[in-house]
Amino acid sequence: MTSPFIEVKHLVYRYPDGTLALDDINLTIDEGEMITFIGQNGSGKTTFSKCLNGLFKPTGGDVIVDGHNSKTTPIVEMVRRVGYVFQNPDHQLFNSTCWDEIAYGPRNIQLAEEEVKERVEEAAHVVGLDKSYFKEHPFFLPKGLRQRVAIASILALRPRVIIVDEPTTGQDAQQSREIMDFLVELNEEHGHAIIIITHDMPIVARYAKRVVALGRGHILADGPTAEVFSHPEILAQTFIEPPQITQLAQRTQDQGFSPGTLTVEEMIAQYQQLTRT
Amino acid sequence: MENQLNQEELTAEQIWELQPGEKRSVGVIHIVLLALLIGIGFVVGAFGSISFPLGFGVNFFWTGIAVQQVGAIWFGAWGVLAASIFPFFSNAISGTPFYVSLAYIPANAVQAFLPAWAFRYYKADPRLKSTRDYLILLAAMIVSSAFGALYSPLVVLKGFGLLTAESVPLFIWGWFGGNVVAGIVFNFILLKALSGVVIRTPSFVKKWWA
Amino acid sequence: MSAVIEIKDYTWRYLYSPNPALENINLTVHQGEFIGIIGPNGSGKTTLAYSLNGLIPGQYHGIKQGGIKVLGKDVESYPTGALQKSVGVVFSDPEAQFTTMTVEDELVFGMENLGMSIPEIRERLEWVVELTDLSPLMLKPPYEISGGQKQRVALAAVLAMRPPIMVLDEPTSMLDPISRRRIFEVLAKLKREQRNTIIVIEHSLENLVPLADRMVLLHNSHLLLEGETRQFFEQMDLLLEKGLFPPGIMQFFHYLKQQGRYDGYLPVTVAEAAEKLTSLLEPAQEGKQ
Amino acid sequence: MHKTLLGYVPDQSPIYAIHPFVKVYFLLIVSLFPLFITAPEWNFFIMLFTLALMWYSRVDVKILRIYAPMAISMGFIILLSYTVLGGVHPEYRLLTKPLGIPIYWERIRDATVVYFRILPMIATMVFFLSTSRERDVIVAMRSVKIPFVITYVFAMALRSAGMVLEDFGIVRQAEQARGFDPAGKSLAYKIRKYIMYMVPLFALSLRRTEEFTNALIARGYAFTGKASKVKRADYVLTHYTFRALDGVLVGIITITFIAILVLRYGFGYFGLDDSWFIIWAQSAL
Repeated sequence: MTSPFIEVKHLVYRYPDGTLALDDINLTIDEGEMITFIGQNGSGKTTFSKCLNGLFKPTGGDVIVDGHNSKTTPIVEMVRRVGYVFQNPDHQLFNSTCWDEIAYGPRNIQLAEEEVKERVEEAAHVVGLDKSYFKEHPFFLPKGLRQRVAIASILALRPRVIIVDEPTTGQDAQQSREIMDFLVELNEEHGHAIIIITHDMPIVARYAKRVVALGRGHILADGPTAEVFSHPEILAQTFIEPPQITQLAQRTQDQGFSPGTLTVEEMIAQYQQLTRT
Repeated sequence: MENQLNQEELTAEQIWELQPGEKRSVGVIHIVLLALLIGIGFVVGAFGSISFPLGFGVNFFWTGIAVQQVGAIWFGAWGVLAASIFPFFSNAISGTPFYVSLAYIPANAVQAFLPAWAFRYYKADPRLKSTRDYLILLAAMIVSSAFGALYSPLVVLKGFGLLTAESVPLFIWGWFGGNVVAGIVFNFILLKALSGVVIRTPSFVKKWWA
Repeated sequence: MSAVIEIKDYTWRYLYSPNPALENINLTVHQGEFIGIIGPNGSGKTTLAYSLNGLIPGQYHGIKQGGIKVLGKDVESYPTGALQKSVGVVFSDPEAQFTTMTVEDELVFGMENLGMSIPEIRERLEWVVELTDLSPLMLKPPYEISGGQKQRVALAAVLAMRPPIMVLDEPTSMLDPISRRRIFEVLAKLKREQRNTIIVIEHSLENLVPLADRMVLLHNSHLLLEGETRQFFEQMDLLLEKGLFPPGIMQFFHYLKQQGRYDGYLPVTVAEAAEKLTSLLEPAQEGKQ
Repeated sequence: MHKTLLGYVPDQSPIYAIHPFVKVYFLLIVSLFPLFITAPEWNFFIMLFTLALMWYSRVDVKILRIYAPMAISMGFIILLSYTVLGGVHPEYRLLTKPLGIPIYWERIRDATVVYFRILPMIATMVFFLSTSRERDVIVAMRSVKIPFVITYVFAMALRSAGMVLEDFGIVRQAEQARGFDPAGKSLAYKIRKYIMYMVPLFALSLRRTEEFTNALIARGYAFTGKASKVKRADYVLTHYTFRALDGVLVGIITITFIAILVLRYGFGYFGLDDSWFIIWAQSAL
């Protein structure tokens, strides 16, 4: 049996000012997984993600990615394996054209210009960024597109794992679904493992396969979405409550609904089942 | 500021001239701008002062110049004000005594004022569209930094007895070079990258105050 | 009930922009109403919020037609700083609204701008801190507290000015579900106890819907739909078509209605929905036995 | 330790009982002392006094570690300026001539004087930065009735500096996350790093101006017109009282300053000629 792609063992992380952010985290992530990290503001989701790609070095314990321990591996090596898309695209757009922006990563890892070109075109294609934007300044683009450029710029490094921090904050329902559909496509058709950090429970219910709930530096729950959402008392510890449709199903368990109901469609299907005569 | 892809191009003249019916007045936004410029200058300037120090707030490569000159080109007198004030903070962090910073004010003000004046007077395009724009910027940078470089070591450092007459040239060249080189590196990039957006925002200052 | 906001044939186009951000809007809001405004990004929601407290046309250049009256007076006829006493706006990004070094200064800032005296300020400070549960944070820098606390501070800072009309533009966009619910609990309290007129712009409808008396849908700069909350959601198909997703429980009951299995109002809270669903199923299950 | 923009200040300190105005007054006036004092031992005493105050205020002495290299490099530059770059002066007393560079007594003396003048000025600055929160400066400014807009710009500038610093940290991480690795690279490569920071930092600040402005207006702040003339309650001042002790301290600082001026210009004290340190050094070298 092959070992998991990312292995986190007894990870402890303290901020430079001494605050304990992560306390004894153990987790494994396989290639091609689709995971969401949930938890209240300040629960350690972002810090944990930054430990996964080596931006933060563990204070204790180990993060091993594809056989490389983040403590001893240079960050350049780490980011080639685990890409991290920051929440605010404005923090990560440094260049004056979209082309340079996407090419920035591959150039940093000193690829030949031909290879850089190939990767830029591929990444732009995957995120659906039209060639006509290549010469535009990323700062001029609307937020949705800036986010796509940011994702493309990470894709160009061809990491096996991509972490996306709060991709749906500030987006409307339609835009959120478009972004999520796109991430699912990356996961299913291109085989990247995707980790999504989010507060948006209807989105989690609809898209997540595995949910990791973090609270006060610990993993409170880890499992399939329906299972994690079946324990509202655990989620409440980290200020999460399941979407209303799940809450409705939980309150009507006696009538035969499953506490792990995630979407309206599932609710309807169960209703049909229950009322079939 | 969001979607500005399909808009007609402004000419350099239009950028600086008031359009018919255009009303501009000083408002809260300028106060905010002033504060933000001081804030960014504080950080960026301190960064330069700590990274490449020559002493007494003089550096081989002073990143703060970009905030001074680009800030004043975009935001007129507010940029000049910010440029005069923020070195206080950034120098303090790098250990420059209070009264030395106070005495630097004229040098910092001129360094910010001159490029801003040149762009307005010669109607140069802040997006740097032509060779002329580049030349005007470069000339303004050189002249203003030369003033700063001469004034500060001679008047301030000599005045405080920090330097001997013979070592003044080193500090003059240090100040001058530190500003011009950093200016060349940053001013061009910032103006080229962001002017197109800035001139369309309500914060852009056409005259001196609004 | 008297009208506190009257929007008549209102159109606004930003300078440098080819299309109007709002076109031909007509809307009247009455004293004490709680209004929810929904719509996709770019539909003009934020422009509407700006138009209500004078940021438009004060801060932005553009072309305006029609007019907006607040408390019977045209917004443009208010002198600088006066309209803000009547209309308080809370923006979505709390970080970008903090302008001071401590939570306390943040809450006091607006009251000082209104020229209030120290005893008045002290009294209101106590009230608002109690209401929003901020007392342990008073001396902390507002940008170092958690996201939920930040958004409560942003709300409290405007509440302290006691504007009779409150406009909240995505006040919970960055929050976890329970912090989000708490913000809405504060709004519910205001609605109950203070009789404020409250207008909330939100993407996330689950908390908004139980509180709103009336809902408004903006789409492509137009007011597309408006109505009493439960009636508004009867137009489920239109909402879904426009890319808005009403709360799951409403969608579920809408389905039941379509199937002819239910014929009441759409429930707005989980408790209400659970009760209705139980009573719907009980006879069915009895029938099975 | 309590983090401020300017570093860490102690959680508890006897200095917090003192009105913020006194701290600012101390910085402004005591920084002036060395300008009127030539004798190094007196300036050295002022520095020691300030450091003692820091110790008394329970400042973590680790703060000095940040400033020590700065103070040392400054001393080195002054020494260099006065010796190697000092030129040829046959009229001075030659001490030694390593590698053909003349080192004169007068130059060493002047360098020492200047250096000991700078040290207490730095010390007062460090003392101030390590015992004052941002709010102290604002309270000090408001309590002497400095116009609100100036106080406010100052406060907001500090606030925005904090935001820029935070952005700066994230931008740096974003750069690393894209495989940027300055280790062992050329200077040009490192300078590129600075360029890369600048654009997002500016862009973020510009985006924020609009939001900040809207928030200020929404809180009823006006810079022009009738609403700007409103009388402000200055609520923050109710947390501070100017006590008798504060008055005494201001008095002591003022009297000391006047005394220094009188002693210096009326009686010729603190000069070079009667500095025992200089006399001792002259005979020793």
